[in-house]
Amino acid sequence: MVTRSRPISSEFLFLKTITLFVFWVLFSASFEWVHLGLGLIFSFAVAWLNSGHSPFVPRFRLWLRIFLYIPWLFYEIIRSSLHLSKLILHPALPIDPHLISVESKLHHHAAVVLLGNSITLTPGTITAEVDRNNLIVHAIDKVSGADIVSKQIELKIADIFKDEKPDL
Amino acid sequence: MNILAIIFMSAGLFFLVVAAIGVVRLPDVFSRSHAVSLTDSLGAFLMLIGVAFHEGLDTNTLKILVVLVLLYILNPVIAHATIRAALRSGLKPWKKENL
Amino acid sequence: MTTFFFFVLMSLGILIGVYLYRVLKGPTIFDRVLGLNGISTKAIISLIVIGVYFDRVDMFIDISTGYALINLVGALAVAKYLEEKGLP
Amino acid sequence: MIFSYEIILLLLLLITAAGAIMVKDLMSSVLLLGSYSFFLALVWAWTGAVDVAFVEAVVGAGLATVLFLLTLFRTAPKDTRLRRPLPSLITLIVFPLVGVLLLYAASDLPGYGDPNSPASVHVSPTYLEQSYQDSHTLNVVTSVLMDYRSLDTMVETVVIFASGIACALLLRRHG
Repeated sequence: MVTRSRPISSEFLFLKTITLFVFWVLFSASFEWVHLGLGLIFSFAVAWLNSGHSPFVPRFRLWLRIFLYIPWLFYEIIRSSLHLSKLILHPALPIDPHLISVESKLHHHAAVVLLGNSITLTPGTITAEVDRNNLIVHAIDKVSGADIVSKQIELKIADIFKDEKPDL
Repeated sequence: MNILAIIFMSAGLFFLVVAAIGVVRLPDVFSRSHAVSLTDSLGAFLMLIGVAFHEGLDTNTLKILVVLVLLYILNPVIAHATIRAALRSGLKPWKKENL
Repeated sequence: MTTFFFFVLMSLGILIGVYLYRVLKGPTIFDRVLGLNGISTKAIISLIVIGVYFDRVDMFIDISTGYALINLVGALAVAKYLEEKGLP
Repeated sequence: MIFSYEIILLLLLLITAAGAIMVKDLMSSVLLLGSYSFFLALVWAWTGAVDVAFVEAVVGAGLATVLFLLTLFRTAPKDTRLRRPLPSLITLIVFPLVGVLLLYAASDLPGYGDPNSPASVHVSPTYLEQSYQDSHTLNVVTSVLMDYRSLDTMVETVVIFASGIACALLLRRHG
């Protein structure tokens, strides 16, 4: 029998079922009742089996802010991608790899996940290790490292999560 | 539409070529993973956007966008997992002084 | 347009060759893993471009999605394995 | 023009296959086999066999890699190093000879996509025309596999199921 460490949150279960069902419809691309019903049953079963992991359900306001955050992140990605391309194509290869230890002031699991992912997504820096809110970041040169040290991304994320209850 | 597709795909190809050059030139795993996972996924992103422009608006384009989002979510996860494994198994990052 | 797609396919093939050099040579095992990851990204793009080239994207797009998902499972398994076993 | 992409893919296949044999430890060999499956899937996709490409991608590149890794995980670290003896003289003579013979035989095969070849005039048209009326399945490959050859497929599935259970029993965690 399945043993759970956390109780099932019905909201999370609902969200997961809907997401899986959307995927099902997208891949089967058929709208007969049998297929839709089977898809609903299977997505509910899969969601129920896996619903013990995260109780975190983002509210609507948070979704909106995250969607506003993504274009900014994308701009950053392109900017630092060009920087990294310049480094790679430079004949002398002026790189200076080093590890940075960052302690963030975020008090939310999802916020730390978002921070780590954003740091990894921006070329030039990769999150190598996460331990609660300490991150070890590998940066390829001083310019990329300066973005992390100046905590620009962290401030943005702290702004997104300012209304949430801290759980870390 | 086709002009736009060609522009996007050429840009994607440029980033992919840069990533390949980086894989050969850079000195160790940590710096290579910057090239592989990140420049590479930007290249893939631009390329798939080009394909989507060429296809026009229908179900297939939607699926291409799903692949694109999947690539962009999965690539950093894989890069992080690999780098963490490398760091934990005791590999030291390459330093400039070691030249 | 078809010529352009063929050109893209050829360049992707050559790029895969470059990554294969890293997989074959790679001083450490992690280089090989990274090379494999790069190859799989190229393979996903190549599949979609092959689909466009043959004008049958609907058949090829499902494979590439499956590829992307399975690739994640494989890469995470490799990373987990290396994390527990250390350098060979 | 249509063949030049194939040539690149086949070259890559050859290099990977050779590398998987030559490489020093089993872990790298497993990774090389994974990339071999990627290329093979690309070749299948390029020749139009989408279903085979899908199976190759999912089973060859994904599941086989994970299963090999699980096996390596349970074995001792000294077993993963390889020491290969050099191939004997007979191997070096016979294998290229067989390859040349096969290539010679392949020159008699009908051309790729030839509508007059025996394979496409004998029973294939019947299947293609009647599979939808017979089985109401949109995919012809599926209807051939699951309806016309269902007994064959059933026994195949039993074999795969048995081997799957055997793998699960061997690989499960003790305690």
